[in-house]
Amino acid sequence: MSDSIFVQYIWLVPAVSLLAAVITAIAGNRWLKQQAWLPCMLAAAFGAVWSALALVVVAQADEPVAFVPVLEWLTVSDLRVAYELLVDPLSALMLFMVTFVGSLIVAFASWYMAHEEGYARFFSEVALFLFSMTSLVLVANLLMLYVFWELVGLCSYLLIGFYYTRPCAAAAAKKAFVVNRIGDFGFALGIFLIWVTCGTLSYRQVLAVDQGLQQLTAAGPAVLTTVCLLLFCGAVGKSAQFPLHVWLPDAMEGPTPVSALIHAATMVTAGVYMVARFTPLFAQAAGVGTVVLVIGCVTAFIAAFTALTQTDFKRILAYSTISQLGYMFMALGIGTVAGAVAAIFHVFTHAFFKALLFLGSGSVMHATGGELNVWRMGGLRKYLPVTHWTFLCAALALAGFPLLSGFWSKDAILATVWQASGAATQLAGAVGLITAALTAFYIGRAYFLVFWGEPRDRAIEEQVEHYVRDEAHGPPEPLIMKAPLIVLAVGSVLVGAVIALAFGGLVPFLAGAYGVEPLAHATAEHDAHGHAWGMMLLSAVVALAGLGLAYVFYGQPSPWPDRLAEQLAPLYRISVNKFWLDELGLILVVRPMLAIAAACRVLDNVLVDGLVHAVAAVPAWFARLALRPMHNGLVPFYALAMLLGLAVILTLVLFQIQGG
Amino acid sequence: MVDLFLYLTPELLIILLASAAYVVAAWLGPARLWPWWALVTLACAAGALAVVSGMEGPEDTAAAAVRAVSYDSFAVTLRWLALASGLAIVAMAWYRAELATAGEYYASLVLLVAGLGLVAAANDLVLLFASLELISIPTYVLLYMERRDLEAREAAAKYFYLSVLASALFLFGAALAYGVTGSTNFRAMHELLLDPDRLSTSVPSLGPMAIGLLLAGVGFKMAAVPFHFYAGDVYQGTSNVMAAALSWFPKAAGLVAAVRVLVFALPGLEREVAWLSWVIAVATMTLGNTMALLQTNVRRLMAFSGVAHAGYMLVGLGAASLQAPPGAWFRGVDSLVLYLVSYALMTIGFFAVVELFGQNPGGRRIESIDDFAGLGQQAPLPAALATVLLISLIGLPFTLGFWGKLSVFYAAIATRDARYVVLAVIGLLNAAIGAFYYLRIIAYMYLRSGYGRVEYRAASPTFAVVVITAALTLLLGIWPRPVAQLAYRSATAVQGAFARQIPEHTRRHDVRRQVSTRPFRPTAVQAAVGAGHAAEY
Amino acid sequence: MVSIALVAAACSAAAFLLALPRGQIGTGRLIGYALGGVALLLIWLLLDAVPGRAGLTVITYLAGAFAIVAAFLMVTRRSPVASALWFAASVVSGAVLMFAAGAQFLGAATVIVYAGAVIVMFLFVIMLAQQEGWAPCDREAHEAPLAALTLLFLLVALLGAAARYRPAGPYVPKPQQQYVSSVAAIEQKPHTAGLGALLFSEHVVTIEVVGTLLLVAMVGAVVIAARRLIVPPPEDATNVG
Amino acid sequence: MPVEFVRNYLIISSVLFSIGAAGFVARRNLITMFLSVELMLQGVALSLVAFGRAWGNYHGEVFALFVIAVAAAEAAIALALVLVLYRHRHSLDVFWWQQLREPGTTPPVPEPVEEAEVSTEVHWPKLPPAGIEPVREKETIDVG
Repeated sequence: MSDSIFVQYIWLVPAVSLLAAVITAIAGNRWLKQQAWLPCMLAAAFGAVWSALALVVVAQADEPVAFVPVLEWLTVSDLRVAYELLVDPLSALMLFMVTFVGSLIVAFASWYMAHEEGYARFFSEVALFLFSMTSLVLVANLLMLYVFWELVGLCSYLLIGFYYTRPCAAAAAKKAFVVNRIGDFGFALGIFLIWVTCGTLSYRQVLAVDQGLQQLTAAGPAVLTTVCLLLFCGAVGKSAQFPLHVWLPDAMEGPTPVSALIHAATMVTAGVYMVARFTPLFAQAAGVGTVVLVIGCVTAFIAAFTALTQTDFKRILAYSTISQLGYMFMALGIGTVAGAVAAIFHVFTHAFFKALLFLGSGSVMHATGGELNVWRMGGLRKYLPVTHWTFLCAALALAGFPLLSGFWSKDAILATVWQASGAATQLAGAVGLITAALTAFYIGRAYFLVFWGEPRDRAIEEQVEHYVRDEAHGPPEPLIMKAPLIVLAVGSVLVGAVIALAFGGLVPFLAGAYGVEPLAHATAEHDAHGHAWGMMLLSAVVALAGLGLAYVFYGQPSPWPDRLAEQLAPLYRISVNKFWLDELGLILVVRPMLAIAAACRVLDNVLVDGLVHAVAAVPAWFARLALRPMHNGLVPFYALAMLLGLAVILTLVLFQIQGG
Repeated sequence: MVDLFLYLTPELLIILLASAAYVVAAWLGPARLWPWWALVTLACAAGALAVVSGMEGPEDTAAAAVRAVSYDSFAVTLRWLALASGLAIVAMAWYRAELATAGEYYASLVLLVAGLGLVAAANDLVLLFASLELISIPTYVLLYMERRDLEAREAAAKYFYLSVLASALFLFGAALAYGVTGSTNFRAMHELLLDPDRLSTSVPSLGPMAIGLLLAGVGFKMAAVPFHFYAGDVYQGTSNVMAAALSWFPKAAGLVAAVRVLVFALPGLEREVAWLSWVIAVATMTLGNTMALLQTNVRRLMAFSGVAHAGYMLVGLGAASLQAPPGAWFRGVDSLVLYLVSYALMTIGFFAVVELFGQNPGGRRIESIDDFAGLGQQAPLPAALATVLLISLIGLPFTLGFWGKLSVFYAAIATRDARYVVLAVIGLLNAAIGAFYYLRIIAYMYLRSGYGRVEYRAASPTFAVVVITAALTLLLGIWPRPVAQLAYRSATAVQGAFARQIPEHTRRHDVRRQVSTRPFRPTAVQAAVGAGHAAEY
Repeated sequence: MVSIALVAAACSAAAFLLALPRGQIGTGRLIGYALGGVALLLIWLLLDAVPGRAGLTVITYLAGAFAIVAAFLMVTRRSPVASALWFAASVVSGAVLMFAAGAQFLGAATVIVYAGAVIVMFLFVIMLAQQEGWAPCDREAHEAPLAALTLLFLLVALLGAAARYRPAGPYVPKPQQQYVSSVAAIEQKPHTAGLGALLFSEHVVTIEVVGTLLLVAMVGAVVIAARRLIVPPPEDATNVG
Repeated sequence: MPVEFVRNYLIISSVLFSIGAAGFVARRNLITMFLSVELMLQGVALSLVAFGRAWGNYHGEVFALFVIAVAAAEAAIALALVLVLYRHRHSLDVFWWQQLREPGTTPPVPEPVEEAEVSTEVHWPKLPPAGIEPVREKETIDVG
C-alpha cells in the first residue's frame, strides 16, 4: 500500500495546514480580511478528502502499516530526529476524524466569528492547530510526538486566550497551560525513560515485540510500569482526566468553535490516541491498567455528577466531554486491543456529536446575545429549528439513545469492560452504567431547558426575537452554518450504526495497527462481544430512563405532558405530583448532588489549583526565605560565599580521594 | 610564525584599530563617527575571518601542536559567534556617541569581541588567561563609563573586586594544572597526561585542586553558584547594553575556556569535573530559577535567568567531560555549541527589546517588569518579537532554545550515568519553574493595560537586532539542522587528535522517496542495528 | 604529614581569627600572634631539606617564613599604610625565593613592579585618601569567624594536597613524540636567553594581548579617574544610561 | 630540582594564597582588599616558578611574568576606581557600597556612620517657584 500516492504524500495534509496558517498570518489582516477563513477551510477540506482516500487505501491493504520518511529534521551527532510519518489504521482514522470534523467546524466558524476582532488571527491559529494535530497523529517517534504534543498545547493556550482582554480568558489560558505542563512533565520523563532503556524513540522499535518491549521488560517490571504511568500522566493532563481535568471547563472561555474543535472533538483525545497507540506497552505493564481504569471511572462519574448542577450551557458540555473521555480511558484500562478499539470507536463517534453539541450551543449563544445560563433560556426550538433538530440528534447520540452512534460506541466500551475479568472491571462496568444514566439525564436537562417550554427571561426572549427578525445580521441560520450542523447530525445518527453493522465493528480494521498476533486475539474477543445483547438492552434502558427522568423534571411546560395528563388523570396525579416529586428529588438527588458537586469544587480549588500554584510558590518561598538574604549587596560577603564554597568543595575533593 | 599572525588577523586587527582609537579619542572626544568606526572595525575583522577561517595549521604537526592557537572549526565557529554578537552589541549601543568618552567606549566594546575570539582560538593556558583578561579589563572600564550615577559606580566596583578575586582563583588552578602536566599548551598537556610513562602521583593530589580552582574561575565568568553573587547587583546597576554584553561575552568565554581546559587539556580527571559540575549545575539551575521568580527589576531578573542558563550549560559541560575515554565525549561539546548559539540569540535579543524602549527620552523606559504592561497593544511588533524570544528562553518547541535545552539534556542522558540522568530530570523540573517568570512577562505584555507613552524607533539598529535575533530564533528553531551540523562539526574538531569518522547518517541524503512498509517486526539485522550504535529517533 | 598540615591549618585559622582587628586592642591579639608562631613552626615541620642544597634549604626556611609572617601581618594590621609595607616585605621575600630557585629575572621583575611601582602608587592613594589615620573600617573586620573558617578550609585543602605531592621529575621526551619543543628542558640555555626564546616564540601572541591589556588599563584608569566635564546630552538625543 | 624543593615552594605559596583569600574576605578597606588579591597572585607566581624548575622548562616563569603584568594592569584600574569611590563617600570602607542588593533584604551590616562632615558635592534640590515640584538638578558635572 505504500506505493499509493495517498500514503506516500500523506505529509501534504499537515503541510497544507501549515501553509494556510502562514498565509493567513501574513496576509490575513491586510488583504484577506473577511475572507481570512478561506485558506484554513481549503486546507481542512483538502485534508479531509486526502485522508479519506488514505483511509480507503489503508482499509484495502493487506499490510496496513507504512512508515513514510519525510525529512530529516535535526541531526546532532547520533541524535536523529526525523519527521517520519506512520500511516496505519489507527492514525488514518484519527487523521480523517480531525480533518473532517475540523473542516466542518471551520465552515461554521467562518459565520460564527464574523465581525469579531482578530478574525484572521483566529483562523491562523486554527490552521496551526490543524497542522499540529494532524502531525501529532501521524508522527512515528516519541520525540516528535512530544514536540507536537506541546504545540497543540500552545495552540490551545493561544485560542483559549483569544479574547485576551478578558481577564478570565487570560486566567483560563494560563491555567490550561500550567496544568498541562504538569502532565507534560511526567510525559517527558516517560519518554526519557524509554530512551534510556531502549536507546530509541522510534515507534517501530519501541513497540516491536523483540526490541523495545523486550528491553523494557528485561529492565525489570518496575521500569515498564513506571514508563507507562509517566506516559499516562501526560494523557491525564492533555485529556483532562482526574485530577488534572480542572483546566477544561475553564477553557470554555475560548470562542465556541474552538471549544468544539479543540476541547471536545480533537485535541483532548490526543491522550486517548497516545495510550491506544502504546497499548502493547500498557498491556504488559502490571497494575497500570487498573490505574487507568480507576482514573477513567472516577473521572467519568465525577464529571457527570458535576454536570448535573451546572447552569452554564458550555460548562455542562465541557463536563460531559470530561466524562466521555473518562469512558474512553475506562476502555483503555482493560489493556487489550479490544479495549483500545472500543476507546477509539468512542473517540470517533464522540467527535461528531460533541462537535455538534458545541456548534449548537454557539448558535444559541449568537441568538441570545452571548447568554450562557440555561435557566434564562427556553423555547428556542421555534426560533432556531435547524439548531434544535441537530442538537437533539447530538444529545440523543450522547445519551446513548438506541441505534444512534453514541449508543454503539458506549455499548462497545461497556461490553468490553463488563466482559473483562476481575472485580475492578465489574465495578467499573456498574459505574459506567450509572454514569450513562446521569449522562442521559443531564444532557436531557440541558436540552429541555434550552429548547423546550417558554422563555424564562423576558430580556433574552426579546433578544432572540430581535435576532430572528433583524435582517441586518443576515438570516439567523444561513447555509454556511446550517450545512455543518446537518452533516454532523447525519454523522451523529448514522456513523455508529454504519460502522457497527455494515463493517462489523472497528476491531478487524484497527487491529491491523497492532500486528497479526493481537489481531487473532482481538477477533476472538470481538466474537464474544458480538453476543453482548444483554448489555445493549441494559444500556438502552438506562439511557431511556435518564432521558425520561429529565423530561419529567424539566420538560413539563410543553404541551405534550399536559395532553397526556388530561387523558390519564390518575397517572397524572401520581407521576406529576410535582410537590413531593420535587421534595423527593431534593432529598434524594439534589442535596447529595450538591454536596458531591461542592466536594468536587473543593477538590478542584484546593488540591489541584494548590498543586499548580505550588509549582511556583514553593521555590519562590524557598528563595525568599533562604536564598534572598544571601544576596545582601556586600562585596566581602559575596567573596566569603565564593571562597567558602570553593574551599568546601576543595576539601571534599581532597577527602574523597583520600577515602578512595 | 607568519601563519600564526595571519590566522589571528581578525583579532589582531581589532586590537590594532582599538589601540589607535584609544590614542585618537584623547583628542577627538564625542563624535558620531565612533559607532561607525566600531562597525567598520568589526566588518574588517569579519572579512579577515572569512579569509582565514578555512586556514589549516602548519604542515609540520610538531610545530602545529605547540602553537598557542588551535586551527579547528570549534574556534572558527565561536569566533564567528563572537563577531556576530559584537555587531549586535554595537548596534544596541549605537546612540552612545554622545558620551564624553565615546572613543574609549567603542574601542573597549570591540575589544570584548577580540577577547572572546582569542579565548576560542587559544591553545595555551597563558594565552587563554590573557584573553580572558582582555574581556575582563575592558568590561571594568565599560561598566564605569555606561552610567554615571552611584549605582553604576557600585556595580563597577563590585564586578571589579570579585572578578579580580576570581582571576586569582583561576590562576592558581592554572598553575596547579601546569604543575601536574609540565606544559601550558593544551595539546601537550593532553598528550603528556595520557602518556603512561609519565603517570605520577602529582596528578591525584594536585589535579583535583586544579580542577576545583579552574572551575571556580570559569564559574565566576559564567555566573555559576556560588560565584554568581555579583550578577544580580551588577546587571541592575548598569545599562541594558552592558547587561547584554555581560550576559554573553564572559559567560561564553568561561564556557569555552572550560571546554578547552577541563574537558580537553586534562584527561584522566573527568571524575572530578563530572561530579563538581553536577553539584554546581544543580545549585546553579535551582538558585537561578528560584531567585528569578522573585525579581521585579528586569535586568536583575535576566541576571538570574542567566544564572539558570549557566546551570544548563554546566549540565552539558559535565556530560562532555564524562564521555571520555577519548572519542566518545564530543556529544557534550556538541550540545554546548548549540546551546551557546541559542543563548546568544535569545539573551541579546531580549536585552535589545528592553533597550529599544529606553532610547527615546519621551517614552516609557523598561526598568521593572511592570513596565511591560500593555506592550502587546501599544507596540505589537516588538511585543511579538519579545514573545518569540521569551518562548525560546522557556525552551518551548519550534524555537532554538528548545533545541539547545534538548541537546544539553540529551547529552546528560547519553552519558548513561545515573547521576546525570537524574541531573537531566532536575534540569527539566527547573525548566518548568523557569517558564513561570518568562510567562509572567508575556502575560504583562498582553493581559495588562499599559500606562504612559511607548516610543521606539523602528529604523534604529537596535530594532534590527531585535528583528534579526527573533527571526533567527524562530527560523533555526523550525529548521535547526544547519546549526546542529555546525555544532557537530565544531565539537568533532575539539577532540583534535581523536577525530572520529563522521557517522554516515549525518551526511545529507534524500530519504524522501524511501518508503518503508515495515510494521513493528524488524528483522534480526535491523534489531541488531537498533540495539547498536545507530539508534534512530 | 597530612595530619601536621591539618593542625597547622587549624592553628593558622585560630591565629587569624584572634589577630584580626576588633574594635580595641586586647590580649586576644597577642594570643593570636603567639598561635601564629605555633602555626609557623608547624609549617616549618612540613618543609623538607632539599638534599644536597643546604643554601637553598636555609633560604627557603628563612625567606619562606618571612614571606608568610609578612603576609599574615599585612592582613591583620589595622593601618593600611602598615599593610602596604608588610605587603612589600612579603613580595620582597617572595622575590628572594625566586632568586634562590634560579629565576633571577622574575625575582627582579617582581621587586621592580610590585615593591617599586605598585606599592608606591598604593601608598600614594592611601596618603591621598586617608590622611586622618585609621578609619573605622580598619578597626573592625568583617565576619571574622567565617573568614577564619574559609582560611581553615583552604589551608586544609591546599596544604593537604601539597603535602602529598610527588612529582615525576624532569621529563625526558621520546623522539617520536610531537610535543618535544613544548616540554623540553632548556636548562642548557642561559636563563634570560631561554626565557626570551620561549617568550618570543610560543607566547608571542600573548605578549601582544598583554600589551593591549596594559594600554586598556592605562586608558581606563585615565577615563575613570579624570574629573572630566560631561557634555550633557541634547534633549532630543537618546539617553546614555 | 628535587621533590622536596617543589613541595616546600608549593606549601609556602599555598599559605600565601590562602592568607590573601582570607584577608580579602575579612578586611573592609578597599585598598587592603586589593592588596590581598595581589598577595594571592604572589603565591601563584611563586608556585609557577617552582613548577617551572621542577619540569625544567620556562613555561612557568613566562606564565608568572604575564601574571605580574596583568596584575599591574589591574592595579592601575583598581587605583583609579578606589580614588573615584573615595571621592563619592569620603571613605575607603567597602560597606558604603551595598545599595544594590536583593530588594527587601536588610543588610547584615548597617552602612557605616559617616564621621567626616557631609560631602559638599551633594546636589541639593534647587528651590523652585511655589507650586512646582522640586527637581533635582541634572548632574552635569561628574563628581567622580
